[in-house]
Amino acid sequence: MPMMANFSGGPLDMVALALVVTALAGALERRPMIALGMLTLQGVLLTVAALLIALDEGGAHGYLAVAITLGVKVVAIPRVLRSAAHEVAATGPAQRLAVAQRPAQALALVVVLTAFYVVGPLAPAGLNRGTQALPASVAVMLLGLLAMLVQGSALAQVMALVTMENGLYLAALTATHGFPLAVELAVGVDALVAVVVMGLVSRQIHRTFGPIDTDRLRSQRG
Amino acid sequence: MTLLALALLLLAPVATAVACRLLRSAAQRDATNVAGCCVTAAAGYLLAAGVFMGGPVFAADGSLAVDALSAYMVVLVVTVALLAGLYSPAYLRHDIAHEGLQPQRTAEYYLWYHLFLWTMLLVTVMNNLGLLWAAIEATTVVSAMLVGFYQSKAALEAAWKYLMLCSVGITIALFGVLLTYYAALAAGGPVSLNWTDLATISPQLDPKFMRLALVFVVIGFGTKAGFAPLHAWLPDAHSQAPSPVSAVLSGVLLSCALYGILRFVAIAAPSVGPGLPKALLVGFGMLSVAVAVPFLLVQRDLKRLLAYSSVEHIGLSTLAIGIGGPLGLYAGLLHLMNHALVKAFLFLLTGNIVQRYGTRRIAGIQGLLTVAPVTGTLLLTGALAITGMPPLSIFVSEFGIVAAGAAQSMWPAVALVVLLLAVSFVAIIYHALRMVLGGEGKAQAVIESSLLRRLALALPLGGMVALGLVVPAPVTAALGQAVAQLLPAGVPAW
Amino acid sequence: MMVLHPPDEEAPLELDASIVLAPLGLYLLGALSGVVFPSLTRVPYGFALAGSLSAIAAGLWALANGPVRLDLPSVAPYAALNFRLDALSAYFLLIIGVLASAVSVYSFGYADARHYGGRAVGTAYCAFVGAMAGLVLADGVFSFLVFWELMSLASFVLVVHEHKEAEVRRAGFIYLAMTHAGAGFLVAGFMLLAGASGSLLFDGFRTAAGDLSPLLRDGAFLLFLVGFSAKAGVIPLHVWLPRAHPAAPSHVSALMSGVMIKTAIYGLIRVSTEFLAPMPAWWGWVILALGAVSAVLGVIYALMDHDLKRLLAYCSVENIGVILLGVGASMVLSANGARGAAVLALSAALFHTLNHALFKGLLFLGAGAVHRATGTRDMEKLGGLIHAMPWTAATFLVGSAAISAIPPFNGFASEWMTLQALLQVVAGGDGPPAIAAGAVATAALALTGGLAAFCFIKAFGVTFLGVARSAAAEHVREAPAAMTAAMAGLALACAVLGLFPTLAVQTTGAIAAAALAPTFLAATEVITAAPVSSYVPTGMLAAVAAFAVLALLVVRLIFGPVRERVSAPWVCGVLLEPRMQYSASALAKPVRIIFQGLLRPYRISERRHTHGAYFVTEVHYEGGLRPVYEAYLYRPVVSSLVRLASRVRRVQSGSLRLYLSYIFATLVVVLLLTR
Amino acid sequence: MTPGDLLLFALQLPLVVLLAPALNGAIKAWKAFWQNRQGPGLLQPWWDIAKYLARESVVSEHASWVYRWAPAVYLGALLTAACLAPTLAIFSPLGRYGDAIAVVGLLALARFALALAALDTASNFGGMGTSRELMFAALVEPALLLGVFAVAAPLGTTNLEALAAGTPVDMAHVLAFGCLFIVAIAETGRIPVDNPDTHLELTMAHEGMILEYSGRPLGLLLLGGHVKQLVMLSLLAAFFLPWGSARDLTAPALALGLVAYVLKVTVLAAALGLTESLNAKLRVFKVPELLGTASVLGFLAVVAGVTGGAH
Repeated sequence: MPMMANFSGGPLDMVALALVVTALAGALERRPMIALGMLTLQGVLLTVAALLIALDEGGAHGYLAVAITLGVKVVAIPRVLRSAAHEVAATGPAQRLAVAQRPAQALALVVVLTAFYVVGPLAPAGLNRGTQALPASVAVMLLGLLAMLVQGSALAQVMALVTMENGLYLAALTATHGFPLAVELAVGVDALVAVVVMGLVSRQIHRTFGPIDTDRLRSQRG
Repeated sequence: MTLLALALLLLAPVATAVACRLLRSAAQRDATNVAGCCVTAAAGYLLAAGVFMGGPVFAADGSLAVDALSAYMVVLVVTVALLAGLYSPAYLRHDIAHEGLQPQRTAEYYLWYHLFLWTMLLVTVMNNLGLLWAAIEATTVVSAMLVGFYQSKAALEAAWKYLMLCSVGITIALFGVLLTYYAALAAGGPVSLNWTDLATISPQLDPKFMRLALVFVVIGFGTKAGFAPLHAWLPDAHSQAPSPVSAVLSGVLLSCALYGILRFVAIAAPSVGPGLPKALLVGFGMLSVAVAVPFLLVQRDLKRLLAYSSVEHIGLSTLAIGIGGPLGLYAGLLHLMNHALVKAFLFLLTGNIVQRYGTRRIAGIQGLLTVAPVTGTLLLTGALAITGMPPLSIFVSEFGIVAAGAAQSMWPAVALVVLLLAVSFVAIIYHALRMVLGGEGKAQAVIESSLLRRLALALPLGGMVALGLVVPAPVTAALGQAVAQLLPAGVPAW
Repeated sequence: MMVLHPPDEEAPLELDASIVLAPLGLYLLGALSGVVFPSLTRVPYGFALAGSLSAIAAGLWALANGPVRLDLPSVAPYAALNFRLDALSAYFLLIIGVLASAVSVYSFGYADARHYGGRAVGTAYCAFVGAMAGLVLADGVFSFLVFWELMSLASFVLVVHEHKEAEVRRAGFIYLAMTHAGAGFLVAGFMLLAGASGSLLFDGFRTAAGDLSPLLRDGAFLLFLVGFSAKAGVIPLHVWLPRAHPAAPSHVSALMSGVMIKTAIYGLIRVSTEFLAPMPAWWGWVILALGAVSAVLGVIYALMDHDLKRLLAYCSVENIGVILLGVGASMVLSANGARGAAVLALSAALFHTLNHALFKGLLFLGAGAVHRATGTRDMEKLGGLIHAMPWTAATFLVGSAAISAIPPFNGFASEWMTLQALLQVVAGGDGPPAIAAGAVATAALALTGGLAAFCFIKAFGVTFLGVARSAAAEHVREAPAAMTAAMAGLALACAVLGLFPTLAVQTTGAIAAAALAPTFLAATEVITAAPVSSYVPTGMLAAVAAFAVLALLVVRLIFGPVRERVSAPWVCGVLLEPRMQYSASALAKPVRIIFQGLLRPYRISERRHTHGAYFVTEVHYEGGLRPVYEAYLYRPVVSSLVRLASRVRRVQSGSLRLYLSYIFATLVVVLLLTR
Repeated sequence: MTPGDLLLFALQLPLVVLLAPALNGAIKAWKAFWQNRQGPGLLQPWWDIAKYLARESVVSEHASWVYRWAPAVYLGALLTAACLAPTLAIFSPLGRYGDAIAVVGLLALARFALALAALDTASNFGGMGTSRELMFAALVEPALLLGVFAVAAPLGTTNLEALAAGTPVDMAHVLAFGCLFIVAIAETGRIPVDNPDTHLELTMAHEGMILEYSGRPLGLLLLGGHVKQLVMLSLLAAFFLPWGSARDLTAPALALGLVAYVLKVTVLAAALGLTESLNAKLRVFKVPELLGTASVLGFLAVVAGVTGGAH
């Protein structure tokens, strides 16, 4: 079986790096509409990555993956979150981050650099398309985790979670042969359902508690 | 026949869920729920019987695989779901009558309840590790709706934390799945991610990947299984969910996540050697038991008490599986069943108590033995059962766990576990006696005594007594098969 | 790797072995009958009586015919109920059977519908006795632990029977907590043996006994010692005992004090002589020290208490101490090679175990009769009961004399043997420290004897003699025939064993010889090993009786018949008021003053004045002892545990961010650790 | 019983019954001598007892059979003890039926009976006396047994004949004698522990117990008390002054034994009388210190005895 190690990593690597940039921009964004835009952009980038791979590999599997990515990441998830984002944007000032903006940005950079520094050399040659895809996906995942930690509002946390998943999605896409289609589909549908449910709950929280930092929900202790 | 049962097992919950959502009359929904639970359970038992007698079953092109371990889990899931399903109608009726629950919301409840059941069954029968992962993620999403069912502030808060923490955990696990996939690619095997396929090439998997994969999966699924210190969502979710849902969450959902870990361990162990899985499982097991104890000792909320006890017991099972050997695996798996029955019993009983007293505060529940002699006796029995007193079932499995530790000369672990069990006994009994004994208690409401509700309590009670007296030969045989699947080749089962 | 024992299908069920099942089955039936027919309050006791009689039969049979074993079908592949009835088991089974027979008869009168008639009592009673019988028969770790816990559980249910009183609830909780903590130590000890021997059965332990490393044996011994001490009520692990025994109904107290705490002695002997042999001398010294402390402090606390049942409970602590003195002496002696004397010592301990079961059972039954008749256990409200309750009084007197080691009753016989054993410890002591330790143990036993006599003179004298101190004790009726019959039977047994101690000592000697010195085939050989010290109770009794009668006759012959006039007693010329009598606390006061450093007595007296300083209208007085162990041992441990738990609880602060960081931190830490 | 035992029995029983009151008279005489005054005659205790035995007895209306039977049990137990203790020979008529510990047990039996009888009357003096007497008794017990063990442990037996046949010429015996002499003072209720001659409420112990008794039972109790005193002195004599005691049942040996025995108990009585004269009665709560001293002496004696025996 011909290994795909010599697949020209150029365009895919570009896409991966662009994904990191969007994640970096979205992770610490306090304005919900802009954050949502960044999230949609991530979806588009993932679709592009899937398309690149499909073009390269040929076969129905790749195009189906493109369709799934497009449907879930670009259309469905942003759509589900849009109304919630509007609602949040309409009520009062945005939640502050748990850490001040500048240190948070510095932290985010450190996270990205660490991911590239640690995972880059480990990137499994021959199992992965593009040299930067795996470090990039780890970086995006860690950025999502960071966002989860520093963001206060429920909606932002949902988006952080989606960012995390996007990172992993990239890694799955770029794996040689791709993930089995059923798995990709299930992961995609799962993500969608999760976002639907989380969107529901986050709106409930927004309605019940107002614009609140979810860290302040501390009625259940001990 | 077995395949038919499998198909029915996966269809019946969905059908019930949809039917309950569509039906207009509350009484019809109740009946449909009970019927659905019974059919699902029957299908589950049939499937299990087929597997135990006829060997593993594959379906849908090998993407569904049911071996003895899966079948065992199926039995646990359908049993606890059946009990909670039988209990639910009367429970909800009480909430409608006394707590202002809108009658049409039971449609929602049953919808999510049966979907929840369905996702758990998917976890147990999925062959593909990716799909297994997706099923576990799905259980979170679906059950979050049940956790937040009451829509109170506290319930929303609990549901939110549940969703967030478990989603983060499960995302971490997905990374582990990915790494496993890489390892499978590197080994050049057929890259289906089916554990049945991976098992054949597991010794060739690159240990470098598998070590990382195992860590990510154990921590990721461990969040869902309630390993300390990843368990923070658990007491909130268990205490805020309706009591029948708590029973399912505690009784089997945690075990399903542990099942996922087991599947990974079975694949990773031949590659990375027994040391790492053992260290991880024993470590998280001990830590879970240890962390739960202080919360048992100082606790004000009855349902949180039970929730922390679940952390403790899932920790015990994990510890036993980590200790390994035929005895450890057997006892650990047996403990899953014993805990499922006893904890389901306790949560359902707590449903009675909470509805009767209108509070979950332990201090607010007094003189149960005087107010309601039967409930009081049952609570005391349950408390003694969950703390491992003979002749009730948990004693048998806890004895096995400790003996397994001794057999491997893991003295510090044995000593620590015995100490922690003793302290948790004292803690739980202290709280139980405060509620049960005394004569000055006063109940707020009378609860409807329905036959199904009583049946849902009587069945696990009978189960825990019977299993304490003798583990039936079929169960031992089934567990033997399951153990054999988990044991590395060459180690005799007994 | 542990060898697991799947059910052995080849071994046929021996006919002989079913004898083990008879008592257990009858007790089980009794327990079930209590559940199924709650209105027939006496039926469980009928089953219990039948079970106990069959236990006696089984015990006697096994003593005559040698050991039998029985394995029931397994519970799980690694767990089964294994029984073995050997001489030691049979002896304890006999003790259980004898006392439980008497108590069951007693219960026909005691547990009627008005008193303790509930469903729980009869059921738990049968389960309790059955668990004790099963325990001494158990031949594997699983069986042992099952019956051990069942025994605790059933007795707990009985202890909290009157749970509407806060004190009873507290007693129940402390009892269950302590006994379970003790069980934890036993589990640890057994697991240590299991790991080392590769078996969960006692047979495996026996086989492996010689191969264990000394360190492991020492560790296991200490674990077992703590575990069994908690059950036996050895100071300072005794705090549950004086609470739980009075709280339980009296027929249960009799069994708890009479036999339940002895199961710990059984366990200690079984484990240390069979599984952990050879025993180093220091084990014996440790046990001697524990025994001496328990004996002396136990009896001092007993003397201080005025609750009749609590007094008896504390006295059980004392007697456990006396038994342990024998056990400890036997270990010291056998380690020193004085096997004959070691056999004597262990034989003394076993004999005292039986004796204590008889007289403590008797005394608790008597206390139950008093409580039932008067409604109080407070001795300060009793007095003069001997006139209305002659049978209860007479039997209680026998019990008091026996427990005070007054010849010719059985208590003296076993104490005599224990002293002989201690004499051998002193005589064989190598070096002044050992001699001094032996002398201290002797002094402790002697002091205990003196104080025990004081204690029971107080108990009997204040309760039964003199005049009633309150209305409750004035109009009382003798207990029903079933109760008095049971008490009379036990009193008779105390007298018979006192007069013919060889009846028991032959058996205890053989058991002790088998356990300690298999080469000593006959007990007689043992006795001739030392210069003969003799005590012939029949001769003593004959002499005392003959001299007493002779004196009376001679005096009558010389000075004519007795002339007697009844009159009020002399109390300095005023009429006697019941309150003038010496109270129980006044009687014990000298001892309280001597030991006040330990007992920490307190006294709050308050005078209320209404018309100036010289007109006292009311005096409020309250006195008692400060609980030393609670204050300096238990409370610090418990409170620091709770403090620690409260501190740990802060990790669950409710903060989502914190929780997320737990996950993150765990991931990082585990990744670092597994690199 | 062998004929030899019977012969000894026939000698010893009358001897102790007759000698015991006389010995009390002797102590009083010694006391009078030390105090330089004229005391009552040697036989005065005899006349006192006879007087009581002849008189009517007044019984408390609250008393039960315990009160009525106690004097007989008391006397019976002490007479038995007296027949166990070696007197004029190193062996005794009942020697094969009991040892030193049995003697201790019989003393306990006597005390037990008397204490209960004292509580039976409902009189508060009975309680007071019982309380004090039993406290003393409890503290005496360790000293008594340690004293006995000091003599017995080197021999490995508590057989009285073996103990009486020893050669008491070492440090252990000196210490043990000190111990048992204090014990004897306490057991016989003498100054400085108790005062046998007073009925003052604040000080009496033994006298408080028998205060309610009168007439014949009192006579029996008095006789019993004297016998107990003799038993204690006989034991002291047997353990520490074995010289002259008969070692077989021949007439000359017995005659010599008798003389030696009377001499020995008289000397011991003189010591008791001297102690009584030289000391004041201790406060009740100083007595434990004295008895503690006895225990310490006994303890040292045991250690000295066994280590000495080993050399």
